[in-house]
Amino acid sequence: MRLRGITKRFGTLVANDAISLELAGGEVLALLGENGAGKSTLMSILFGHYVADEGTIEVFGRPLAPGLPKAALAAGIGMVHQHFTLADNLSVLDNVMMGTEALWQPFSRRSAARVKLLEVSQRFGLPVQPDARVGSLSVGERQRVEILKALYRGARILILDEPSAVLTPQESEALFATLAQMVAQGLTIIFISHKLDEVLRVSHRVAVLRGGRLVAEAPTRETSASQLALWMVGHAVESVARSPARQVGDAVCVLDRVRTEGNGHDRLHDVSLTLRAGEIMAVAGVSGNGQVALAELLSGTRRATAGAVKLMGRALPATPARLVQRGVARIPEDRHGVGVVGDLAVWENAVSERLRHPAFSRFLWVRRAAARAHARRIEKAFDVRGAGLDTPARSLSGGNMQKLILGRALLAPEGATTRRAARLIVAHQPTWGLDIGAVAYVQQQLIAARDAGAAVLLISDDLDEVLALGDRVAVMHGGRLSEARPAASWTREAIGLAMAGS
Amino acid sequence: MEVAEILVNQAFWVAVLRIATPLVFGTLGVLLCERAGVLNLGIEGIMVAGAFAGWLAVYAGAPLWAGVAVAALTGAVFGLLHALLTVGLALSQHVSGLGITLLATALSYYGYRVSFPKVNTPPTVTPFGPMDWLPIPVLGAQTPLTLLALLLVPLLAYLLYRTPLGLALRMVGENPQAAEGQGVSVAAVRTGAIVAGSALMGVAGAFLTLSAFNAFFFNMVNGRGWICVALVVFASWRPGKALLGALLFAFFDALQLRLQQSGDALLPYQLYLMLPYVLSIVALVLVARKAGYPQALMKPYRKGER
Amino acid sequence: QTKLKVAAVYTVPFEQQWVGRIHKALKAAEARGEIEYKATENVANADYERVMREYAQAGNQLILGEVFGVEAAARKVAKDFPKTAFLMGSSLKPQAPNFSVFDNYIQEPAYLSGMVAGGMTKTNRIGMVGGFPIPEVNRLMNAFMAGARETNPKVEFSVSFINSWFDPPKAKEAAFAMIDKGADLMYAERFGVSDAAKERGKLAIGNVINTQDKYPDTVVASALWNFEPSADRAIKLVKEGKFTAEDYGVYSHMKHKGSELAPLGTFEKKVPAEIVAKVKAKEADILSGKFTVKVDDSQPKSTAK
Amino acid sequence: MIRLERRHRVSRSALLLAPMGAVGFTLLVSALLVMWAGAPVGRTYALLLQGGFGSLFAWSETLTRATPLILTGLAATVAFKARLFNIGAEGQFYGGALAAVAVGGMHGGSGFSLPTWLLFPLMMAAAAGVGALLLLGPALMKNRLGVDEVVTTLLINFIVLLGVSALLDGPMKDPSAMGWPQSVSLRSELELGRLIAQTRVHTGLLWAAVSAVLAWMLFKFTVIGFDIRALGANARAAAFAGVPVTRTVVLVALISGALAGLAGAIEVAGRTSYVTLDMSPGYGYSGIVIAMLAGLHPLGVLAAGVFVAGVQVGADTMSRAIGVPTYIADVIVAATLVAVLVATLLTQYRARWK
Ligand SMILES: Nc1ncnc2c1ncn2[C@@H]1O[C@H](COP(=O)(O)OP(=O)(O)OP(=O)(O)O)[C@@H](O)[C@H]1O
Ligand SMILES: Nc1ncnc2c1ncn2[C@@H]1O[C@H](COP(=O)(O)OP(=O)(O)OP(=O)(O)O)[C@@H](O)[C@H]1O
Ligand SMILES: [Mg+2]
Ligand SMILES: [Mg+2]
Repeated sequence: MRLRGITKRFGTLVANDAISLELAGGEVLALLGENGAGKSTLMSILFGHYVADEGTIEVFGRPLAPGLPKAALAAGIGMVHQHFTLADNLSVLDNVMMGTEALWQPFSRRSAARVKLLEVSQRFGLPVQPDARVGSLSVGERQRVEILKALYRGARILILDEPSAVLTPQESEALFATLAQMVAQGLTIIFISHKLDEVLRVSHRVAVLRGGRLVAEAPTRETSASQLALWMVGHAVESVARSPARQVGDAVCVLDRVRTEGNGHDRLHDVSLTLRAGEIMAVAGVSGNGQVALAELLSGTRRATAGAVKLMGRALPATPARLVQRGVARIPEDRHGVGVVGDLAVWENAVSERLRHPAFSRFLWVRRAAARAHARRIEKAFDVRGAGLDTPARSLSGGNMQKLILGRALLAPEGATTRRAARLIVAHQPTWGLDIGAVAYVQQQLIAARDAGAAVLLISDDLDEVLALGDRVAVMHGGRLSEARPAASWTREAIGLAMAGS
Repeated sequence: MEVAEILVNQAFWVAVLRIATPLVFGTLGVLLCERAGVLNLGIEGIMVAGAFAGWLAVYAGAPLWAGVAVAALTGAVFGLLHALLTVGLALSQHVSGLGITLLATALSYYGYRVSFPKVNTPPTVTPFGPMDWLPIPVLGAQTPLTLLALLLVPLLAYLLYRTPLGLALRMVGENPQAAEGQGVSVAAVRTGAIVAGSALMGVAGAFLTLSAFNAFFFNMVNGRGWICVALVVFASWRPGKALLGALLFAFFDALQLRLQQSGDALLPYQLYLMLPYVLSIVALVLVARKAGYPQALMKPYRKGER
Repeated sequence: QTKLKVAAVYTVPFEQQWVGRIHKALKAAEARGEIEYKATENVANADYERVMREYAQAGNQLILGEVFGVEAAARKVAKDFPKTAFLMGSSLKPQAPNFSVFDNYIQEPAYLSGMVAGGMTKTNRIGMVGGFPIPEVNRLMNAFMAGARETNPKVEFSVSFINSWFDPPKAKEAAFAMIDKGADLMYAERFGVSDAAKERGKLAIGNVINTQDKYPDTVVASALWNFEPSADRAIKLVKEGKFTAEDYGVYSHMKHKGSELAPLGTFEKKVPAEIVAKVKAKEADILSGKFTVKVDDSQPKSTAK
Repeated sequence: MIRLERRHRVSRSALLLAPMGAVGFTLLVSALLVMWAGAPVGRTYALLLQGGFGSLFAWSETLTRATPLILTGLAATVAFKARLFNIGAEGQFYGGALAAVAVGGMHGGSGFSLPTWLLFPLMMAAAAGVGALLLLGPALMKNRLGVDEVVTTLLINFIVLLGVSALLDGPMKDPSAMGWPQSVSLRSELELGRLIAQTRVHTGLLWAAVSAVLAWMLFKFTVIGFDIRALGANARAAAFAGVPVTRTVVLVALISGALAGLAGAIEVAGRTSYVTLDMSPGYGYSGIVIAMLAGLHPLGVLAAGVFVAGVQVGADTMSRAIGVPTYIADVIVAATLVAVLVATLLTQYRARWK
């Protein structure tokens, strides 16, 4: 496959700038780059979701018609999107079969398709239940379905956009084994990731994008993590050094045998937990084991059905607004869907949590000047870049959006008493999908907040992060929380086993 | 008891099925559109247009079935317009729908008046007759269009659940990105679904002028289209339940007509007329929790935008 | 001699029976070359006053219409255009100097048609389907019922309303419901009722218009409204400059040929002679003033179980 | 296939030209219809403009028509902003009209005998209250039980209209109307004054304008307005940020329903002085159209309301002047609506054919 001079502009923004790239059969190419470097855009062009403004694509020597996923599929390209594209209400088989038969065929060969699906899933070691409703699957299972969708169609070139971002170490391991198997069977793989160690382990060749431009391309053997990082960011990055908690204070938040209602994967069973001032408590686990319930409980968007939650000695307030008032800073997992209201302006999002604070409104009348000034302070203090105060928050890149959310949660309004500074920080996957520069920034902020005396609950699927930041670590599985132990007493293997439930 | 007396009367059930027929067509039409992710509030107007065009064709000498085809075609044309606006241009589905209702209604009335400026009583045609040859009790008293409506239910269910096209249709209503990613053109499938659904709405209208009655009147659709929009939700977007819902509504309508005429009816007659609407809402409340909305309903899909 | 400029403002389409009769009378005058006639149909309540003013401003000398529901506004327009003659369907009194009123006072033939109906029903059960229970409908229904009782004291009535002027399929369903319960003669206030009767081989009585040509074996008799006497009188008076505010109600009476029982036509032979004789006698009494049909505008109620 | 791409800068001239082009396009299409009826096409447009905006009388009629349209347009705007799809403004309109009469008209025998200064606000409040209550049910059913509000509000329109019909036949019937189903009249002191003598424009227009400005201020300057916009744009994110979801939904329902109810009361107090079954030519439904034409901007609703009213009045007058069936007016209004929406869309997006 050969890309020549691909350029794509979104208005004034050049997302891809004359990118040329070649791909040999049977290799794994890793595509690296910061958030917004243009990786997804490039792949979307390849797959026909976008039409490039300039440039051509050739697959197996033949030009690929632009803008037609159908043509890409026919040419043997399969794509697993960063955000899954599955229909929750349909079955696994439906999702996989969709589009594989001629639309006007008067019947559907479902049993044949089921046989084929099971056969493919066996060949690549990706077990699925064809009749399960996709909405009832865990994230890892969904990804399996996504990959199977491509394999089922006999894809020769598979594009994986950040496939490991949502997986456990074990699942990632399994994924990489699958990838190896695919390569062995002659498939070509393009693989997008922020995780340098993965890239180094799995790929044959690396291509690095920065600001829409292809800045480097090299066989993986000849590079190193630091080299790749340098290419990605354009300057050296220091990784966050582990700094142990200085001074652990009183319990800020105590959960006592808490249960929540929820559907299957997403509920708490008798969770007990103590969060102390000046300490980061990290919760590891495979996504879908109750972390969402825990995060939502402490964010005020879900109620406990049994047990007690105490915040600074008093019962946990029931609404997000009152939680914020009592000094809880919350960073949600899904920044686009929950963290910000994309259609509203950046400044409005910056004060959305505290709009009823007297600093920002009087008698329900918004004090625009004060609110905007605060937003500007967040912008400065947290280095939110890329959009003015009045642009819709939607237009922020992921990293900048996260910084905005962080700033909103952590920066107390001017003139507020210290009582209002964050006492408890609930951070759910705060670095998910961010590039290493942004990851480091977010992590530093969490550590700084801890050192300033906040209790931090960090819920993350990323084991490295858990081990790097957590003073104490607990593992969630099946809605239950293991005992919290000091980070030093855990090994990676032990955590991995606990995550798997044994 | 009086109600019991009504229920054992075969003629009552004949009426139920007859009243239900246009609702079945209309509800299936809405169902097709909504399964593909597009609300079609144009139904009220499309039914008017179908009623007019189908009748006009027969009046001009076409055979009855050709009239039905013309009604379907008319519905399809307005469906195409709705598709152009909501799928092609991703306009608000509410407004486009209401706009089409207004446009289709006004065009039909205008067309009628230009064609028949002088009439005092609307001219009539010979409508479909009952299927006397059919030795099935209640069904035999209906016209072939009712049979068609009943046959459409399993047909549509088969289409939706057993064919590639049906799968694609459901998929674009659930997750258009996924459909696009599998090489299915969301725009084409949605357009097709809207056009086909609107054609059914056209036939629903034609039933009024070619079967239930034999002439075209202003305002004769009288809100039946809106009922269909409600019935689809009640039916949780399933063809079988759509039939059930239509029958249930017709049941209450036929029942109120019978209760109203009785001498000991103490209540104002309007309360009887309300009965089907009130019970529809009650039914909705009862089924709402289980209703499986097509996830992408009313969400315009613009290719390549996030 | 110049033609008189006449305009009409109708709240419903020309097909509505009521409006249809007015329209027909004015069309006839136009055909005779007496007037120049313009009309707007289906005028919304909110637009009614504007349309009246537009017509008045455009120099129409006589304006007709029906101002039920817009009385106050219409009367204001009449005040603002004192030189224009207004003849409006209304339940209220005329307003000097230029606002005359009319209504469909055709209870007399309705009564007579009821007498025929009473003689024709075998089951002694008559079904009546109406649009809305407005006075214009109620008074005819009540007269009809009184007439039927005269020839058949045992007769019972089912009454229902469909809350719409134009939903023949629904009217038909309502009629079917009555036939199912044993009615064998339908009072066809709305389109659709005669169709139901025809399909089931039952009988029907027409109202306001004559539809026997369409249902030769179904429609026994009809109470016809003739608007010509009213229209012609108004036209004449305006032409002569003598138009004043008066109540045209009487010009819908049989005496003025404003209404009539339509010829029995295809049922000439089928209606029992004894009934025909009774009807003839009653008709004579009405014309001679010996008998007056009571005007009862209250909503008719079912009497049948 | 058409592809839309977001334009990055919207030029002012495009904003102006596009709707004009759309209107032109509509008229071209309508011309074919006019020709079909055998009328001279040439005069059609001049007459339309003249009928809607060409004289003091035309303006007065347009503004009279616009008054309820602006209010129902605002009702739709407020609700749609919060993604509460209120299709029930028609029913709320009648509910409000009826409530106004119940308070301000039924005083003859049994009702309220209060001084005007007290009765007038009471009348308006009752109308707003009834409208609000009519939407509260569907909003709560949506919020609590997940019942689709499009459907419930639509169905409630039928129920309300039948209810109004029953009341006009029964307890609220005006005995002096000789049996015609219309309500008793408002006390004459409660009627709104004329803005221009000898015309129908009444002070309700000011109510509508003030409501639009208030709605605009609500959205732009208040916490509630923020809550509503956030809720409409992304309900989950809004809830996370602490927007009181149920309370906001309830508030939106109350405001939207109240505006529609007020429209009914103002139409009664300003134009008819009593309720009839046919007093609204679909004001409730037109409100949705107007809200969308205005891009859900409260001040835009003012302009859109006047525009739609003008086209309705003008097209109606035109149809009479050139003698084509009056239904042409609705055709033109519908076609204009569609064309204008397409045009404004195209100012923000560029259509590419491929
Ligand atoms: N449809 C679009 N409209 C406008 N801008 C877009 C669009 N899609 C992407 N962009 C912008 O183009 C740039 C490249 O985006 P892209 O999604 O390709 O980045 P990425 O490298 O995949 O980042 P990430 O690691 O966050 O997934 C970003 O600045 C993004 O905001
Ligand atoms: N459709 C499927 N196809 C293949 N394997 C499946 C499917 N559904 C579930 N599984 C597997 O069955 C096992 C149990 O699944 P289940 O969903 O109950 O647990 P889970 O996904 O680990 O989530 P949780 O424990 O949080 O409820 C898992 O190993 C899962 O991967
Ligand atoms: Mg990406
Ligand atoms: Mg799971």
